Amino acid sequence: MARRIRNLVIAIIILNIIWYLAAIAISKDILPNPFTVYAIIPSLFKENISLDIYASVYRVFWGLLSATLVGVIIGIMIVRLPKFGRIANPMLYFLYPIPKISLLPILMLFLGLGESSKIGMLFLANVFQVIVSVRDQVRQIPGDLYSSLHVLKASHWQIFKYVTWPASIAGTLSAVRIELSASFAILFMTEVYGTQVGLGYYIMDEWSKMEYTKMYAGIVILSIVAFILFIILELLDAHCNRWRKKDAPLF
Amino acid sequence: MARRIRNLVIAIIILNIIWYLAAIAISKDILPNPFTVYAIIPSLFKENISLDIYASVYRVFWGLLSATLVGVIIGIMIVRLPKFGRIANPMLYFLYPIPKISLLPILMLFLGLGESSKIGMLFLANVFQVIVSVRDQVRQIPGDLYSSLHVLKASHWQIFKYVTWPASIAGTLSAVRIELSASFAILFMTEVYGTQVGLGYYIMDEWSKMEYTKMYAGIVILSIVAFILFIILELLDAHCNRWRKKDAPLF
Amino acid sequence: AGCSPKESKSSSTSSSAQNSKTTKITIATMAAPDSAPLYVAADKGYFKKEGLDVKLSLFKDPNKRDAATSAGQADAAVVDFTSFTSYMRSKKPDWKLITQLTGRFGVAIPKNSNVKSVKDLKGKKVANMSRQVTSYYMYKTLKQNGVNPKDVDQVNVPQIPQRLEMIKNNQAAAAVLPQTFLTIAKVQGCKILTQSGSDFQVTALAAKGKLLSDKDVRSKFLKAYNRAVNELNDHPDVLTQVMEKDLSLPAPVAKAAPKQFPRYNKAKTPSVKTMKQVLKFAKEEGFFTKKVNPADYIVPVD
Amino acid sequence: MLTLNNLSIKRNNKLILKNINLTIPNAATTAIIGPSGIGKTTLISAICQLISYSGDILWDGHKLNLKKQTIAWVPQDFGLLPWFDVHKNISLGIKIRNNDKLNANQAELVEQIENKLGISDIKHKFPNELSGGQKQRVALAKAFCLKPEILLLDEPFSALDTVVKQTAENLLLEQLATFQITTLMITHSLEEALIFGDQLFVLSNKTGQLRENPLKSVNPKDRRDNPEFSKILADIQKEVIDLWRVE
Amino acid sequence: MLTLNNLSIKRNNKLILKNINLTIPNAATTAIIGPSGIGKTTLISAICQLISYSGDILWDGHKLNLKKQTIAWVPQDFGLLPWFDVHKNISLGIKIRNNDKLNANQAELVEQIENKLGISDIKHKFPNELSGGQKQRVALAKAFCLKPEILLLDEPFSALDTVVKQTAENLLLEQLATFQITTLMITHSLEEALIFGDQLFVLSNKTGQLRENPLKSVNPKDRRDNPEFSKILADIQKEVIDLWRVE
Ligand SMILES: Nc1ncnc2c1ncn2[C@@H]1O[C@H](COP(=O)(O)OP(=O)(O)OP(=O)(O)O)[C@@H](O)[C@H]1O
Ligand SMILES: Nc1ncnc2c1ncn2[C@@H]1O[C@H](COP(=O)(O)OP(=O)(O)OP(=O)(O)O)[C@@H](O)[C@H]1O
Ligand SMILES: [Mg+2]
Ligand SMILES: [Mg+2]
Repeated sequence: MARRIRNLVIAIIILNIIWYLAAIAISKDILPNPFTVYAIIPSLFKENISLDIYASVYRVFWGLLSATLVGVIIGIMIVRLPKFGRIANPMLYFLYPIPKISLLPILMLFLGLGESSKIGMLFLANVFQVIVSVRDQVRQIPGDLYSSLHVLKASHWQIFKYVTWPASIAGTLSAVRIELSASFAILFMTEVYGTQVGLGYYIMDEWSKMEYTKMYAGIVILSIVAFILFIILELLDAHCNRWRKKDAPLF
Repeated sequence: MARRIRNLVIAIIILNIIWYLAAIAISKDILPNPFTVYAIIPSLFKENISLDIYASVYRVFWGLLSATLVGVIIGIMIVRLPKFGRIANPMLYFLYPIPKISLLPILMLFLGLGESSKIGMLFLANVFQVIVSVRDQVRQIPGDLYSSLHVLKASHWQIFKYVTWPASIAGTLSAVRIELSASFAILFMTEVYGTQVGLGYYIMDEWSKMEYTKMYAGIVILSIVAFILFIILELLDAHCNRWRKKDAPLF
Repeated sequence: AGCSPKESKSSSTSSSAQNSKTTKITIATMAAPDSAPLYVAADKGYFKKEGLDVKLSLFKDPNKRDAATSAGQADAAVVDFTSFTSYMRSKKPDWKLITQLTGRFGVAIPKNSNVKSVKDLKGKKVANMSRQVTSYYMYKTLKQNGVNPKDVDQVNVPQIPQRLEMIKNNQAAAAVLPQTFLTIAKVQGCKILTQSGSDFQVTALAAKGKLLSDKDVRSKFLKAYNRAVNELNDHPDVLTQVMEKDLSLPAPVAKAAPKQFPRYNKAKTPSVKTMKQVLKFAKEEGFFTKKVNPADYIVPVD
Repeated sequence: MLTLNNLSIKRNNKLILKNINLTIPNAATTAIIGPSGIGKTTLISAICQLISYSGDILWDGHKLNLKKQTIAWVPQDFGLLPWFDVHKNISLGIKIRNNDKLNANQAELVEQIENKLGISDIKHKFPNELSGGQKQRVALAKAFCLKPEILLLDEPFSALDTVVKQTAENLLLEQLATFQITTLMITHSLEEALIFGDQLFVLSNKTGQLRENPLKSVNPKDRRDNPEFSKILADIQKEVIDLWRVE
Repeated sequence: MLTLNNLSIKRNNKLILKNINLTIPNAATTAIIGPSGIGKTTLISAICQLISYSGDILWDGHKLNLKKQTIAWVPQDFGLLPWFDVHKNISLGIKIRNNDKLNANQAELVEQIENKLGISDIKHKFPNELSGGQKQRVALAKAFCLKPEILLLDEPFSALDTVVKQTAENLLLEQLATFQITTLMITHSLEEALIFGDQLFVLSNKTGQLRENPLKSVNPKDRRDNPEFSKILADIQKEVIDLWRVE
């Protein structure tokens, strides 16, 4: 534990040194130095940035949860039900690259401008990626692991519960980690309309005002929020994968 | 082969039926029916959309290639060099969620408005995701697989070549697949400045002209281009993972 | 990367005369009629004749334009007074407005709307984009009609086509749009509630560096600009062409443009008075509260 | 009664086994011996319906139905699920056949068998923390707990030391004596084959021959001490060596 | 000469082996026997420097250095890399010690050993297409090709049938006779232990005792036919059974 905190501190110091040096080298508004940025953060909390944090985390949570649920189910089905998979795979490959942002008009038509269209966009933007990730992960499960269940004629549900799920949980969590960060990027597309709260809105707003110091303050807060969510995912991962002897340190 | 083509045809038919029904149900400009869209595609080629395809594929190729190279190396280093990993992991978790689009001013400062800043943005937006994917994949490699090389005191390079790389190639290709699609989404952020060619530009441009039929024609072309790239990746995957008995059908 | 894609679809660059005496200027333009004279001047070689090497870079999104200007990638930019407040945040005025441009704005409403006048917008939902020219336009129009802007529910929808979609689908009672889209709105069966006249000019060209400090360069530049304005005013078909090819605006818009923009204004000092009003608006809205003297940010055209 | 009729099996388009005919009487044990790579494991995989085959696999004259007949299978590589600890791995079989539940009797049975096989103090370890022999015992425990109708053992004692092997062998004999289990046992040890097998199925050159065990009438427990044991063992050893060497 | 001095090994904070002292003379073979789960594989892992330990592992008085001494190791689970075919797996060891190259002599050696172990016609198969015994033979081939100074064998013949086992045993004996190989061999078969071991290291209760092989002076090939063989085997069997049963 102590070592972890030490590593974390070292990492933060290194990051700040790099940032500081870059800021000095560039010496333009577009990259303020870290101390100016940190100095401004308390004032953001007075301006109620906690509301923005809440709004964004709320949207990301529901968008990601729905995308993960649907993505995991379809991803597993593609591999485990080969007949379904053979048709679903090419469909997936056609639908996956469609730029989801261009579906915004349709999404707004059905879901309006409020929370639901934002969560809907997060869902749309993430669900295919989760499907592909989970599918790729489940494809890697060695067939032998299923044998002992086949012999006992386990049901589809039992096979899922005892083999597919535990074998792919690490990959699923990896997919969620990746989506988590992508989701924050998507906030920048969805929090620019119909809302005035959210970290994405805040950062874009300060950007368009060219208030770079505040913009970076917003980014720092976003990073910290995401960092906390990552740590939660890591702990979940460590718990679910106790059986694996991990070489890789969390930090 | 024949079966694959049959499955592909079925998938395309299903997709078109869904699209057609949705278009009828909505019956608005924002979702034209597939046949109007297909009818217009030949005219796009007269308007030289092949140039747009070339430009976008070019950008995605270099952006993805550089992100994959750097991402794979760092991702593997984090796991295989635990001292490095312990510091790099928390740094990664802070840097990863930073919305890369907000670094656009800095990117433009160094790389200008042309191709390099576009490729640079694709690199920035993908590299962290590749790192995380590859890291997660390499973490899952059972430690036992390394033992026989440790006993022979294989060099770091040999361990990479004979174990880490073959064991993580499937995961790396999965990451590339996911990035490939994400990259097309990023084109929508980068092809809106300093260029008038590219599929992202084309689709956004038609959107802003409210030429929805042309916009969807652009999306169809994008999907087909991406589909071809996906198939290439699948073939590569199938080749690299011959040793694995695959249950999952390509299609 | 020897085979990087070539921008061969349309030439947004005036063929650069690589003469050492030429002054290089990069201008960030927006896909709006305001930028048309710049393209004419570039296409017809007016800038070149003045010894200026002008490169025009088209932006579809004001944020990207601002990123480019902050990064020092542009010496001039097509802006509006409202968004120019962002350029006024730096300590000393490095960006100044050197000439007014020509643009028009209006409010569109659905075909069967029961909104008959601006007053009727009270309590209704209006699709607009905050802190852009359209939001100031709406503010001013509402005030002129005796409506408190706070009484109108303005929702932020940055994508202009999306605003139009919203009134078409009855998701909003009205949409505030720049002129090009007013034409589309009409083509698509919507009605125009109100529209700005030639007295409402809030777009301008912001400049820094040589274009700003070197009076000689500036007057050459404006001379080329004025020639282009003449050309546009004399040849309506040139406007149609520029609209469609360079600014990538929809064909119906381009066709209707000569009627909507019968006269482009020659280079003209941006109005300090209007700027003051915009600053007041910005203060009320709370997005720009710094005390500044507008005159410090405007260079007279002489 | 398990009957293999004209069973032929291909793997990767290569014919491994050809026209196998074999009848395994109820509640009896058939030992399968054969050179490495001949297709013993393949034969068992076919019975488990894990690979495709031509010909018939019948149980009492009907096509073998895994839903109705409980098969317990101890694979050569133990087949443990790495994410479950020893205890969960052992009880998994019962749970699957019993709607994911484990009743009190079954729980006790699991405990008992764990005790007998000396794995009760590694109950909470994961498979990758076990020694080779421990894994094998876990696999055996899993099979014994199931009280199967058909028991398929693929070299079940190969990783055990003399003492533990004796215990495990005795436990198996006990199970076989108590319950009506139709057993197929692959082994490389001719000694084991003679002790457990009521009959011997000798595989060579893609096909197999059935032999009676000359010691069939002797109680398995007493076979090793039978005065004729060494001679019979030596005979059969010589025979198979000649048979297999030709290939 | 390989010397283990006061070797103690913990796994998961549990002491597995305590104060092991053992000297393995050059070019001789030590057979290790012990009950399942006692720590035989753990001991070998420590020599391979794969797990941490306290105490010393010395080669000719210096700390064992894997860079200088070539160790060939046949793990209990064969340790093949699944993405390389049999041939590549076998030559991998040589390549690693030889800058990723395989010269003509070495290539021939690989072929020879493949032939002798009967795996030349599965050369291009991947490990997951092999039978258990085939995998074990591939692992043995890999070790033999390396011409190591130290050879560590973890139950190397457990998955082989009578005939193949004889071939493999003979090949091992040949190797041991031709080259100066210091060998540690874990086995559950006391017979094998007596045939290969110049000395026997009997593990029980976390520690070990060294015995001379009474047949040491007899040529290994002739030991099995030695008139005293059965008696010695029976004696040692009784002894270890008593020793291990107590635990
Ligand atoms: N998954 C597979 N794919 C293709 N061929 C296989 C596969 N598994 C085994 N084989 C081949 O089938 C043949 C029979 O293998 P099998 O595992 O049945 O042998 P076995 O009799 O059990 O041998 P052993 O005693 O060595 O375990 C072998 O030649 C082997 O190479
Ligand atoms: N990776 C591991 N982590 C924790 N404990 C382990 C691990 N591997 C083995 N053990 C434990 O260490 C002890 C010794 O195991 P080891 O594999 O050395 O036994 P062994 O003597 O080789 O037995 P066998 O003859 O069954 O292979 C066992 O009790 C085992 O449970
Ligand atoms: Mg087998
Ligand atoms: Mg062991």
